[in-house]
Amino acid sequence: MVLPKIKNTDFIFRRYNVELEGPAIPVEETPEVKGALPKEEPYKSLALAVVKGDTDIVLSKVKDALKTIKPLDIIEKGLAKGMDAVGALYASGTYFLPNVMVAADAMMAGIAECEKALGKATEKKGKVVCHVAEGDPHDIGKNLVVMFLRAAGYDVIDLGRDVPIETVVDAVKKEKPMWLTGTALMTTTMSAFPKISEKLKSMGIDIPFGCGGGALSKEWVESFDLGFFGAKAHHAPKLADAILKGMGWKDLRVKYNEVVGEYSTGKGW
Amino acid sequence: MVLPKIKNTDFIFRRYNVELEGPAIPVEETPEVKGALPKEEPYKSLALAVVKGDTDIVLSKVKDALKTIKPLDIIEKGLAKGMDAVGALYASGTYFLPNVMVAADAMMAGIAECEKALGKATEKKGKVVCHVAEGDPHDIGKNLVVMFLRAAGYDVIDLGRDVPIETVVDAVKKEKPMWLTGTALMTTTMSAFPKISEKLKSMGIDIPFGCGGGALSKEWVESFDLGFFGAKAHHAPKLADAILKGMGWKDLRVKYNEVVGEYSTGKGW
Amino acid sequence: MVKFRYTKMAYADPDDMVFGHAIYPVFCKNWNIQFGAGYVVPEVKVAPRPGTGDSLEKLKAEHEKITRDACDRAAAIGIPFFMIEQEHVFQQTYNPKWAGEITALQAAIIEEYVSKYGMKAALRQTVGDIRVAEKPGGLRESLGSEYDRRIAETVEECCRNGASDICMETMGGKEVLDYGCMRQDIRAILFGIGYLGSIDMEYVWDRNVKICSKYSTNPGGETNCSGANTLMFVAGGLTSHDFPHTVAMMGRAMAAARTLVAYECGAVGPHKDCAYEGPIVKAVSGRPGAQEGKQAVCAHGDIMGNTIAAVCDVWSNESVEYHSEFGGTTPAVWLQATAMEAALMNTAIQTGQAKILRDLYTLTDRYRDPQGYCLSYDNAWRIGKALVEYGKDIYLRARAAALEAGKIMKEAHEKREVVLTRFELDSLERAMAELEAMTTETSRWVEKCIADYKRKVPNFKPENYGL
Amino acid sequence: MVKFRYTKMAYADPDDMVFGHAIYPVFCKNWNIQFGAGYVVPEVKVAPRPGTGDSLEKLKAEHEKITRDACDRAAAIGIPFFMIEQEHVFQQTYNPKWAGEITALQAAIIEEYVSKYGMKAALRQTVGDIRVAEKPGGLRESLGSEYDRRIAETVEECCRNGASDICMETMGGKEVLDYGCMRQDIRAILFGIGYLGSIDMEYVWDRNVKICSKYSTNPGGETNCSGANTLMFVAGGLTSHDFPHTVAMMGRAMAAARTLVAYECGAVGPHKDCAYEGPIVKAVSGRPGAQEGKQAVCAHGDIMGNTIAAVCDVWSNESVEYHSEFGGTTPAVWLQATAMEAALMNTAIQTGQAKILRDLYTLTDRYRDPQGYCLSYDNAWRIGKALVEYGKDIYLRARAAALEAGKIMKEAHEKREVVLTRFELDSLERAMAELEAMTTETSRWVEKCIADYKRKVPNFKPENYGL
Ligand code: B12
Ligand code: B12
Repeated sequence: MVLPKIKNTDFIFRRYNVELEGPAIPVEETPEVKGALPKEEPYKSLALAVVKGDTDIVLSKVKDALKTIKPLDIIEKGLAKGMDAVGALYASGTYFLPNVMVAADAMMAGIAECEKALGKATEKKGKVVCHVAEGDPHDIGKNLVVMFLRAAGYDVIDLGRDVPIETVVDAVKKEKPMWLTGTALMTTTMSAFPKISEKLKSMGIDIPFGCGGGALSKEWVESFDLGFFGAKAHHAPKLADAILKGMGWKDLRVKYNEVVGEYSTGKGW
Repeated sequence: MVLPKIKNTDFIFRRYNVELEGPAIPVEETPEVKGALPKEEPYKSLALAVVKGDTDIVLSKVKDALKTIKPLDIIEKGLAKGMDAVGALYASGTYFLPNVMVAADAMMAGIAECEKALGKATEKKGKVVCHVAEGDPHDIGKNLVVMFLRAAGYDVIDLGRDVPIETVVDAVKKEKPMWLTGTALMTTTMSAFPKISEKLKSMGIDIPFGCGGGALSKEWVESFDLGFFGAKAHHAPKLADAILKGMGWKDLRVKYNEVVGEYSTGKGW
Repeated sequence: MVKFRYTKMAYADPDDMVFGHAIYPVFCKNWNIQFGAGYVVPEVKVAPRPGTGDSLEKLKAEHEKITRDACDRAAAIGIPFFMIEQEHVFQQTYNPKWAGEITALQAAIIEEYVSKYGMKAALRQTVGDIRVAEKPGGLRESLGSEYDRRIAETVEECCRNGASDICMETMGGKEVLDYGCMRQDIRAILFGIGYLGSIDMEYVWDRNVKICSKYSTNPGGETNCSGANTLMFVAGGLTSHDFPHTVAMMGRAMAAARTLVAYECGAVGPHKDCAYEGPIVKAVSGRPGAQEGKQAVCAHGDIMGNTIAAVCDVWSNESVEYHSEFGGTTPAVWLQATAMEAALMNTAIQTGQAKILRDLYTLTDRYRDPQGYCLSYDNAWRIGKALVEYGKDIYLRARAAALEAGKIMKEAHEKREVVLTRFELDSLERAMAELEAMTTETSRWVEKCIADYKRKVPNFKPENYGL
Repeated sequence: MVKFRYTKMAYADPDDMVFGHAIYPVFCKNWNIQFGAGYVVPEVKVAPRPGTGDSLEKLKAEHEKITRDACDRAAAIGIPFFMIEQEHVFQQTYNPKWAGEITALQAAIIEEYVSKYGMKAALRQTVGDIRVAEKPGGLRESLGSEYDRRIAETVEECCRNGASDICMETMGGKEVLDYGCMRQDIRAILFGIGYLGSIDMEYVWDRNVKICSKYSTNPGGETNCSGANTLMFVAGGLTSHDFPHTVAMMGRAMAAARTLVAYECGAVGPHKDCAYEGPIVKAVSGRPGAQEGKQAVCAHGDIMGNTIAAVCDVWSNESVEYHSEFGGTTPAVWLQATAMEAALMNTAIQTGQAKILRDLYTLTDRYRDPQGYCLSYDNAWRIGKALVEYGKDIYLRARAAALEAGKIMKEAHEKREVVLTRFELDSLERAMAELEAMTTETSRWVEKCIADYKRKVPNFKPENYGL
């Protein structure tokens, strides 16, 4: 370095994250967790293990609980509450994506254990088909959508990436999902979406088609029927809930911010 | 300046204009002028006076010529030929805009003199209505279009700037021009054009509507009927000639580059 | 009325001029920001999309996006201070109520971010000059101009609803300038910019300053967009063939004489970003200025985009339409662009290297084009110096500035520092000769101009200027 | 096969590194341009619009516009040299004939301008890595991958039709990296980027170098877009909550180990612009590199956009979609943006101030974020130094690079130069501890990774890597 130290960096940048994110407090003591966690045991410990994303503890606690409690209760009153808390922690900025991811993994492991005891899969809230457009290898956004939906109790058919139009349409025909999502990050792959919409319409299928990904814009997605723009992956559960309650793609175009509870352009980063 | 001289500016920029624009030669000796100028007098001198943009000489030569020659011949065989040469000089980059402008002024003065002798206005090639969109004060582009068209022998109704939609539509109804042009430089004023197009269509008027100006793009202009995108003001005469020959707005959308003889996005500067 | 005329240079030595510092820094009533106080403030400006001017609701929604996206990005990359400028579209100025509501909305969003993150910020409202010379009432309220009346009301609405400062790009003299621009008529250019422009500035800014003072809103300043920018724009790039860059530069020099009038009426700066005459104005006035260049490529081509940064206090993107890019929406993208450059300048200040970076900026485009050469701060200072010699006379000072610019360009050519093309040189010499031949008796010159241009320019109405 | 492994630093002293200069400059077969030879070359990259991939005709028309608009602007503002990069869309790489025709068209347009104006130019073709691990044949032609076969053909078509150089952004290890990215699993990240990535690089680049040499086309180089950029992108801005910037930086350090493999196979540089690992790679290899930052805001947010310019040889806008702005179409606008910055750097070189400007760039974002801190050339050099100590082992060298980056960040935090958030610090410490705890016996480590990730990552197929 030929240059001297900087006298005052405040005139160059400010690390707002450092300024905002106060001291570390244990997650148990955050208002989000306090608000969402069940009071009684073993639900409380079960939920907390999910919050902490500790699969081993979740598994051992679930096995323990299964001796006395119904599998569905374990899921609904325990594991799911933990995941609710995780959602709140993510929304408030206390939790970060990987925390959510490992919590979801832990919860899924717990649910699988319960399902083993039940002898069958638990009932999911609804079915969603997710995919990345043909020719497009960018699947992180889609993977996040899938993860958030699964964590929220939805049954997700993940078609993967680089998925031909026909495959998507066939899956919708066969699976009859309540919602179809598409992700595209390239200007040259996104054109698959209006084509999918056309095919579905011609088959008389009127399903909300949530489209997201770097290359897309709200305006563009709204240029074809069925389409509504998805800004952030963590919006997916709220969107799914709204669809479950009967909202259609036309409503979602207008009420998006209301439904997801925040403003986001879904552009950049 | 605390810094020293630059060793070699070739690594920073290059003045391509200086590198390209060779030594000054008198316009008379350029191939453009040699090619376009009439051989006989007084046409040759008349044309050359236009090329040089000298209104006084043009006027005196026209007055002189009118003693022996028919006004229309003076215009067609003399003044207009000079303007042809000017067009060629501009196209080849020898002439600059102000040269064209003063040449056009000179020619117009000459024509006015001839018309005085004729006792009436000369017949024009065709009628064009030009305007700048409502709320938009940017009129230089439009003024250039008007100038180029007039210099090329068209009758131009110049509605000015900040022109309400109704005024434009009424003018088209009343004047029955072969062509309508619109200029808009602001994103918020350009929306007048599709509205004008709608009104004209609803009245059964199918006229090419050439739209140009900083804010517009080819794609946008082609999103409404009648519209075709105008890239550069000096394209106007060639476009008018094409319209005169029967080209409609649909053809002009496709054959624009062919008609004007160059590639231009019409964006920037 | 002007409160004074500039007859002395604020900077005794051009070398004292440097970005981020002005002799008279400016403080804003809200959000704790200062201009010219030792740091360069990045600015972002975004135009609403087509169709959004159709209703107040649409226009508000658009401005909400613009403001929020910019603030969001400021937080995301740690921008310590910034200015959002909103250049009014026609509908906004035409409907004072719209302007007020939109200003209030933007101010509320900025307030939300400031209180969360503690950044410094400013909200500039640039009211549109919607007056049209040829319409009833022309430029003056007193002549019955409905447009002018609304402008004044809009200025007031913006002040009342939270604007940090008010700017304008007035149109006075534009009709004559346009004529001169198309015909390369240097006298028309001088009359349009230097004389009519300055008269109209006085009319508009005297009023603006009065309105602003009622609300402690800063009267910012001007730009000669309608004159010098039009010339620069028509002059275009090196390969353009529409107007000589040398004469465009002479117009630019005249523009400095005109832009100063806002300050002479009591405006405090920073003047508007598109005032490329800024370095001259700063040399004379010592007031902070906004500039645009390298990071305003979205808005227009520019062949002095580094040079013009040398002595700026606000660094702007000029203007971009609201839309999405891979990297975010345009308010985010372009605030980031200007903020990154401002950060570089602020680093130079904090490490004591400001003058080195200033000179690097300057040298980068200094020899690329005669305009950059003249607007290099040292030459800009010279033009300012020539101007203040005749500071009390709006005609003579504009003429002196133009002549000095011409002299600088000729010297550059002779020294082979900026080799001119035949067209550039011929035009320059012709313009110089014409300027030199003009009478120095102002009243005689003005009379002649009025008589001539009344005939040649249909829209020119002397009464618009109280003449 | 790699031809050698880096076990020594090309630069003995980090202070010798500066933009525009590389120890091994690169010459291009066409249009007289050089990289790293004493000047910084601006680059522009524009993506075709939606729908234009539908047919070869449409795609050609789009590329004609992109190329012509860029060349036009170069002439208009006097850009002395530039590179146009075309990143293939799926259709282009998938159809080798398309790639060939488009390359030929672009080369012809550049030729037209070069012969008119005499500028220096280059045409980079970045072939898309369209391989998909989970599809038949996976990553390898030998396993029956149709996609891989087409990639090789496309590389050849581009060489044959006039590309100055060939680049790629290969995907090897991506499936495991993605898993690691989502769960912040540092071992998966190391295995994905450092190990699998490096193996796949060798496969691809050995072939690329052979094809290129047939046509005297330069094999350029790589970027770890699929790994380190994904991490950086998901990590986002200061206010993002998706991935710790500290761990993203450790991934970036590993990426250097991987990106070097292209050179070890015979590529010559400049590597691709989005390789933010560039300063490390340059310190080790001495080869020129492309970078993007402050003028790539169109493509993505960036919190080290100045710092990353410090030692670049090519300066890029990353990528923008073709569309119009007020200032021109995007190829014109963004070439101008990068060219103006490159001109500033070249001015610094010509005036002997290159190191000052380098340090100003560096300091601007050095303390803004741990990533910028580590990629400051002096720290980047340190990471390189740690890397070459284990240069012969692709696992150990990537691990060493990551550990050194971790160490640098901890020091920064302790010195209060970059104060970390709890999340950043916790994550960093956890990752460091995990890395330190790993066995240094490569084969044992690899075995364990294979076993684990085969189970956890459905798409991970060891045979794709010859494992
Ligand atoms: C000069 C200028 C002005 C001057 C105009 C002077 C005049 N006589 O026209 C003045 C100062 C008046 C002005 C004012 C304003 N301006 Co203004 N202005 C410009 C500038 C710098 C150059 C425009 C110009 O003259 N170009 C040169 C001419 C020749 O180009 P042109 O008209 O486009 O014509 C060319 C082609 O388009 C073509 N063409 C045009 N029409 C046609 C038709 C046909 C048939 C054909 C074939 C070709 C063709 O021919 C020409 C080339 O050969 C632009 C910058 C830019 N990037 O465009 C901003 C710009 C247009 N202005 C802008 C703004 C915001 C304003 C203001 C609103 C600012 C304010 N708030 O005060 C005000 C207007 C106030 C109001 N009334 O509402 C913005 C518009 C943003 C938006 N929302 O879309 C721009 C884009 C600047 C920016 N980047 O912010 N401006
Ligand atoms: C990482 C990356 C890659 C990685 C992808 C790894 C992976 N596993 O996905 C790799 C290296 C593989 C890659 C490759 C390429 N890439 Co890439 N890549 C990127 C980058 C840097 C980040 C993308 C990313 O992961 N973002 C993070 C995720 C989380 O965002 P996301 O998917 O958009 O999802 C978010 C939202 O959109 C939303 N969302 C998404 N879907 C949905 C759906 C619903 C319902 C909802 C509610 C929300 C939602 O949720 C997420 C946020 O919470 C971008 C840059 C950019 N600006 O986007 C370029 C980018 C997308 N890539 C680009 C290019 C060109 C390529 C290549 C073609 C380059 C080449 N020639 O080699 C290749 C592809 C080759 C091929 N097969 O054709 C260009 C695309 C340009 C264009 N034409 O449009 C970009 C824009 C970069 C640029 N500026 O040039 N790339």
